[in-house]
Amino acid sequence: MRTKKGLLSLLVVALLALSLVTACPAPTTTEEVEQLNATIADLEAQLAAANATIVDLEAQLAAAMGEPAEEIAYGGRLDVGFTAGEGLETLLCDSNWQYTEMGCVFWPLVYDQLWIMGPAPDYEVLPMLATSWETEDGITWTFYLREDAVFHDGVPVTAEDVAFTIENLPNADPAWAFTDIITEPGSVKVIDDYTVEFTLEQSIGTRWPAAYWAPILPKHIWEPYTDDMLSFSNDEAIGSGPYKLKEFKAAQYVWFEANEDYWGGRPYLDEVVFRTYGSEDAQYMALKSGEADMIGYLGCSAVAAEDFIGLEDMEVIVSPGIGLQWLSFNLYKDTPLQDLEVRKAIMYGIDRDRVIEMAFLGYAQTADSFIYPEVAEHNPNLPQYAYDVDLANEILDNAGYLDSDGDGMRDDLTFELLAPSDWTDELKAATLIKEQLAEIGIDISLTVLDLDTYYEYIYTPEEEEYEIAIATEEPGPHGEWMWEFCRSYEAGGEGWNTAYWANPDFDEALDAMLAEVDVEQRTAYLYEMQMLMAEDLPYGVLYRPDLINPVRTDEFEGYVETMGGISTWINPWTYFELHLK
Amino acid sequence: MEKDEVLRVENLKKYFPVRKGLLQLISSREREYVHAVDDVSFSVHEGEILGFIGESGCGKTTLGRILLRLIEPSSGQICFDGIDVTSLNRKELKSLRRKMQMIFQDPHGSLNPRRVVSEIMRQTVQIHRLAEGKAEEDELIRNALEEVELKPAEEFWNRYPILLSGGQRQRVGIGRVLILQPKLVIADEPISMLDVSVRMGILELLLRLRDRFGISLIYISHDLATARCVCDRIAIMYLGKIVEIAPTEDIINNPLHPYTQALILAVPVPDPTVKLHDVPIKGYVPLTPTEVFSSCRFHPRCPYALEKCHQEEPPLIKVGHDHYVACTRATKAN
Amino acid sequence: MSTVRRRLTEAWGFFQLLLTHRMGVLGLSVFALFAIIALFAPFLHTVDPGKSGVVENILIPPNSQFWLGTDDLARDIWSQVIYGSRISLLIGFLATILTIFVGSLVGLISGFYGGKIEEVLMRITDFFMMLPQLPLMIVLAAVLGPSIWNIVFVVSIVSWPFAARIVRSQVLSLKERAFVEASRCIGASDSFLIFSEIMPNVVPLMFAEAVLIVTEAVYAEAVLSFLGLGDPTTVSWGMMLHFAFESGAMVKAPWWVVPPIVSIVVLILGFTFLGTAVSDVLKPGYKEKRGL
Amino acid sequence: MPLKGFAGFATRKALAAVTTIFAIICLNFLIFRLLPGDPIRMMFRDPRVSAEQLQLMTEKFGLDKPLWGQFLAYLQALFQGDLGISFWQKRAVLEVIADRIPQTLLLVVTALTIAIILGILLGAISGWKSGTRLDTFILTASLSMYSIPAFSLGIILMLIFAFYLSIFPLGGISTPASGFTGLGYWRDVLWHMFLPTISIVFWYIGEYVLLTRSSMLDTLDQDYITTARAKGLKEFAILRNHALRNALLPVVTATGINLAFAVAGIIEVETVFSWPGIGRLVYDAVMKRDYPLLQGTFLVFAVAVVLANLVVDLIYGFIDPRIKVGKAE
Amino acid sequence: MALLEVEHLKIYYFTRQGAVKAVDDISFTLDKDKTLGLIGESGCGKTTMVFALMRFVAPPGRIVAGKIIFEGRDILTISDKEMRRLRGPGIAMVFQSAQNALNPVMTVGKQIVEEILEHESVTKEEAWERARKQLELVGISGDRIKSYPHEFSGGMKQRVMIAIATACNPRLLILDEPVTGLDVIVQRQLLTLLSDLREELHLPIIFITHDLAVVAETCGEVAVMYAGKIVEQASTVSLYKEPAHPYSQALMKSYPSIKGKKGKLRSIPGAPPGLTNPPVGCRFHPRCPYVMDICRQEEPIFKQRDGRLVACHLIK
Repeated sequence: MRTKKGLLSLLVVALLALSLVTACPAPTTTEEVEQLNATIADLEAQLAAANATIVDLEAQLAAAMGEPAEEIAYGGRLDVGFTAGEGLETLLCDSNWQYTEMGCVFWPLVYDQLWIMGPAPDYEVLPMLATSWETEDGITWTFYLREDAVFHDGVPVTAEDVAFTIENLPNADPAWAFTDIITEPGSVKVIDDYTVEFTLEQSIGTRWPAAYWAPILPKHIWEPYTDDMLSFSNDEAIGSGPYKLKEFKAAQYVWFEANEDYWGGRPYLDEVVFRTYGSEDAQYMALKSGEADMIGYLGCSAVAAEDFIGLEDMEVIVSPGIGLQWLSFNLYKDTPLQDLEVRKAIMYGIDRDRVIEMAFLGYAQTADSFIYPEVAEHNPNLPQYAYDVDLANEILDNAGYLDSDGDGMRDDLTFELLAPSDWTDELKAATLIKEQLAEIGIDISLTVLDLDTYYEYIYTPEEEEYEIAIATEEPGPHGEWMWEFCRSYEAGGEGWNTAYWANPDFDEALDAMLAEVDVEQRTAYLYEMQMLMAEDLPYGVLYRPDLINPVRTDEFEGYVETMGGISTWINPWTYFELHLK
Repeated sequence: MEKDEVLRVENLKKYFPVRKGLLQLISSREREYVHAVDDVSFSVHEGEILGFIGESGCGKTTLGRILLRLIEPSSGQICFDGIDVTSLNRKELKSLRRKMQMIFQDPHGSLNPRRVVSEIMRQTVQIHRLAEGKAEEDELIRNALEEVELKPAEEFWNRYPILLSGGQRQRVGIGRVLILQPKLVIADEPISMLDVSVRMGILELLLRLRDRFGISLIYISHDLATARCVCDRIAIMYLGKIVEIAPTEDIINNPLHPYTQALILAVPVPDPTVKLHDVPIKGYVPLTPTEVFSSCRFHPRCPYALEKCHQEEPPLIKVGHDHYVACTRATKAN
Repeated sequence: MSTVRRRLTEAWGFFQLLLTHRMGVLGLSVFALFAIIALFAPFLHTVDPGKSGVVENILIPPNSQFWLGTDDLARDIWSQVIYGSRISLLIGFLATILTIFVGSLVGLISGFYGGKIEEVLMRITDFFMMLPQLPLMIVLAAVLGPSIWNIVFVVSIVSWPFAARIVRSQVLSLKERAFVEASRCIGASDSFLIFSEIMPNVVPLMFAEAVLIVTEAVYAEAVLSFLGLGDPTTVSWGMMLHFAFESGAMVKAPWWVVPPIVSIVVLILGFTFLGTAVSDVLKPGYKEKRGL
Repeated sequence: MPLKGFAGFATRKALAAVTTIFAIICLNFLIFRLLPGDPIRMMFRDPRVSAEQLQLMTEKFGLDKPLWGQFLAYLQALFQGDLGISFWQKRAVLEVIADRIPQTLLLVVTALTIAIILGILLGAISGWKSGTRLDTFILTASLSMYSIPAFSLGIILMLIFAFYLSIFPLGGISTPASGFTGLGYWRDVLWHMFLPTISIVFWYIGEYVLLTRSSMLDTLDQDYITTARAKGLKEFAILRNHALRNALLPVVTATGINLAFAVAGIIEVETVFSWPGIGRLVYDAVMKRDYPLLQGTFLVFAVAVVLANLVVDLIYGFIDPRIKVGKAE
Repeated sequence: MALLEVEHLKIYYFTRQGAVKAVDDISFTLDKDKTLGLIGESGCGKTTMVFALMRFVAPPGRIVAGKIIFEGRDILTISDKEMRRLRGPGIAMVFQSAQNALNPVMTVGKQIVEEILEHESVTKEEAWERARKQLELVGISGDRIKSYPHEFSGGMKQRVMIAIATACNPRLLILDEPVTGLDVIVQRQLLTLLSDLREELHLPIIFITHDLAVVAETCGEVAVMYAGKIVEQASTVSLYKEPAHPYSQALMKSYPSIKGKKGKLRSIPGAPPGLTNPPVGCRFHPRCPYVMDICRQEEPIFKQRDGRLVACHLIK
């Protein structure tokens, strides 16, 4: 917790002190003078402290909002390409905001959050609509709001809006139901116009405050739709964010303009346009021709990357990915997969470097945990399962899985590898894995399903509809939820635990970690959890594909890079920082 | 049934419902029917050739098909060789069809174009299990072919119908019937689609078969001139009804019904010296006789129509030896 | 002369007749070409089309080793095109068999029996005929999941009504032909009439229809795969296009896109030519007009 | 009184259309009940969604009722114009579709009009001049067009004209965020329409050429053409008044049936060119596995085809005097 | 001068199996105000023959040799345009199948009018008036001028066809089996109409039929065709009274009559020959009861006897 008081109270104190200094009549006695001097010193100290805070906060805000520095020019229009499948269809506050590529980039431009996750490398917690917040137990949270924030229609942002949003947005669409903002009914309290307090169902012990990634909606507009937030078409998308919606054409484009009245100062760019293209190719052509300046969210494919390298006025930004891919082993189904040795052999038998080379042309990194290596909580001592055919064979031989009929495949080690038909990269990887595992005598048959059936199968391991599945998620730096994949059914896991893994030690560590406030202790728990998972291998984490962002540099500079590239759900910063050359 | 009667038909009726749309079914209560065959009675004697003559749409073809139950009658009795044809089940029908057979009008159509002559004939043999073993079958087929003067049989054995002339095809058609040794054959316009020069050959063949095997024939035609050549008796049909029935020469020389008279007048004569007579009757045969008749169905075209003709439908009455007419103006004979 | 031999002679005659039609010759050549390719795929300088290559070979243009270049997993496009013809022909023929079977049965029965049976069957046929085909295929493929068997099923579902219609109208006119009545008159059973008397006369027409259904099936496989409803584990032309379209390497690697498109087009065109030729040849008076 | 003539014909056709639509509705309902898995689970793929929320949604979508009850509810909803709620867009399916209809109509009506007119014209010429080089050329060209799947055609055109030559845009219906209004906007739309329209036209034209040509050939064999010749009429008069008028009758009939088939081209072309119409919506619905939307688009397409067929039938009934006066159909 | 002279006309259909000699060296003449009946069985080439008169022979058929001189001009050599102008006012024709010979989507009136407008410079109103008169001429009420063909019965349609054919007052009318397939009474009515028309319009007519009786009733002269050739041409009366060619004789004998005594039937054995490889010599010789050696080798030429032309070796 950074400050206990609101920025506002600090400012008030500082101003009061200044006025006292300037407005006071001349001192008459030494005593008085001394007294006054003492007071002044005291006040000056306070002022200095306040100023420091202000400077600090301003610097943060400047960093956050792109506070105009004098040499930076305003203007320009940024055209961002998306493929049509990623396009935003409506402005309803539904899961499309959260889950579609364009949607989760769209709303952070239009709506403010209470606080925002800063850019790489620290992914700091930065104040946004809230200048400060406090909590004692991780359950009750008090947020102090800034007073100069105004919605695009001129109505000030108040605690009422925040309370309204926190109370109602999770009901709008179940997709918004984050564990960190599930509140007890009636537990959201408006203390005053700029203070709001809410009580969560569960404590949050992370270094991340509550209510991450929730767009604050204007109550005066949304209130009539409280019963069903999805019934509001939200055509004008009134928020308090740095950009205003200028025009929205479903499945075609979203057109933003700079919010001149933004509390943090207007963004550098005049306009941002998210535009959709019918295919990847069309998108690349648009980028080459200058019709688009960058590609939103997914960047370009590895095979296309080299086309952009060395082009005039173009730069290819390669960032570590935000997505992880792993194998999920169904431990419920009675197969040799229940044997740890087999899982280990599989991991040793997969040449991840080759998969990375082949399927991603080298644009990926091996991974060993649900936590990224650059994040502090990552355990650096996990077993690595480096590609070793001999070892894999040895393990299997020792475990008694032999090839009795001499067909090159070991008896009983025939598995179905599940992949959804829409995931091209994963399919490529699966193809390669199948080839590689054949080398160690494991016969993999690739089963391709449509996405729904795939999810249906992997999320119900006890139905025994799958054996191995290739899976992927984007945990993000704020990725506690990822561990739900490991929580045993006995401990209320269900659903997420696609491996049907049950490890009481793990469950214990997980619960302890979630409740822990102390950063070091938390990390210790996380180290333990990672080790448990890596040793028991319910999931074999494979690799993490890079994000390749070809961008145009003829007009703009200042692309902000985080894990997952220059424009993702954790990274709206490019839109805040980018400016004319 | 009289002793030498092969077939006796009584009050035979066939009404075809008029197809209508859903809405019309809802909106009109009464269904309309085409009275294709309307209360027809007659009998055929052993070895007799009975002609049914009438214009297209008079019901003569329907009548022929009803007799064989190719079309189900609406009502009436058909008594053939002592059995009631109308009540036969599927299996019994098969044995009926062994004794009663049909010769078709269109020699091009009545033979399956995808089968050769011997196959077509063999079908009959096999369906009725007339022979045991292929040799016996072949023998039967050969005999039948030669009987219909397709000699030598081998020459025709493997020919597709398309390679036969019209007359030869019709002979195959007859041969196929002959193999069954039927008692009654219905010949439906057997020569109307043949060349003039071969027509008589077919008629000769029919006559010979009658003479040789005692087969009775029902000869259906629109042509009185050819009917005259083969028929013992002729029935004239008009709109589903027999209007006159009598021995052939009686019909030709002493037609009593105005329609019969008109028909005879209308037949062209191959003699340029004969002066043309225009037929006295007017109008056309209505295309679909759907109304229920409560008058003589010929009266709208009849040059002699009386008041009475409008009011009641005349019954078929006996006017002479074996001569029956359905006309108000005819006088009953004893 | 046995029946079989006679049928063969007939078929030979028909084949020769087709050879008098320019489109027939073209169509037959295309068919022969693809049939040979599909049959002898392993001997045509191919490697396992599903097997990945080495990194250096990713998306390389046509050369002496990879005649049509490689795709994004360094797989040989030539081999994929060659093996893809197997899938296309397989789907084509299976769908055709299923379609013709169902369509003919419905057509024969409804045409032969008429009345209520016909009414009901034809209503169903009309109904299926009026269903928008691609959306129906999409819906069914989405519901049934990605698999070539489902494509076969889906193509048959939308194609059989056309076969049924054609067969029925043919049966209706055949039924009027006296030989059917003559046969019935002799005492033939219904099944005998349908299958031994009428059906042989419908066969040539079914053949014409069948040829066109092959094109439908090839087309359907291509479109459904392109739309992402195909089976990615199968090497087919449609899947090749799908992957190329999805990968964004289409412009960069035209050798990945052009061969499957050309194959699809040539195969469909060939069969369309063949179909046109067959129906031309079957038209009454063809021989006369051509002076044959 | 039974209706006679055209009115009766029209009523019959309309009734048949209504029956067909009802059958489509039933089919539509049933197909989607064949789906594996729980539709609600599919809608909220996120396993974090709680069981209570799922239950709530199940009730909201009426999936807790027995099949028969669901069907009745479905019918009832349909009558109120409610096609359900899109899993993906969370909006009424009807609304989602309605948003896309104008764009599709714009594209399809334009393309089909051009294709039909050109197709009939070329087909008529081809049939009339049958056996000549012109005929061979038209026939071969149209068979070739007809054989290229619409999406391939689209891709090819796009590669050539948008990628390599950059004459036409890379897709979409208008330049994004152009701010064009009025005439400028429509010019922009026309420019964007060009390639998709051409793709559809190319694809359909073959169909109509073939249809018209074969119908023309059949017609030219008819005795009344000989009669017309025997009357000493000019060839063009025979072509126009006798051959074409009769040849068009089967073409009109086929047009109706073809529409069911025509939908395919729309989906493919809209997908390739990212045209924001119903075809593209179908693709997206497939990609997103948005079953209510897929169901809705299917229904809309099917009903559109049935209605178009009805219109075609009525036009047919109107131009064919044999039906107009109530004789044999 | 003869109205129509056909000289050594040969029309062959060229097929892979060889040329089908549908019309093989036929000559005949027709004078003004005469009716010629052309009798022959199916496939004897009579329809090909008349199609040639309209210059309707289409590939693979070809007029190999001969002339067709109509009003002094060989219509095989005139331009297409002239030929077109000749059809209708010059030579008109009624086809066999009235069922399909009328355009189903055009009113019968229009079908008459368009012909009149094509050939004569009259106003539309006049043309419609003429059309109405034409219909009445053939015994159809003028009110039905706006009716469509399907609203007429077969006989009526044939009447309409006659109305169309006579609309431009043709100088020669060709009737190709105009009454075949019609019911006897309708047939009779049509024949009556035709003979009335003939008397009224003084139309030269070529009447093609397979029906001996119909020719007997309508034509002044008859030509008998057999296998692509005319075997006998004579006045109707003389031919019927005493047919000279064995084929004519056999034909007469095989035709049953309703008048007079019921005679014995006599059929001609065998079937008409195919035209690809017709019998060498006299084409009738395989069926001829009087066949001689010469008949099998030499083709008989036309010989005149008692004002008739006969092609038979029996005729000396």
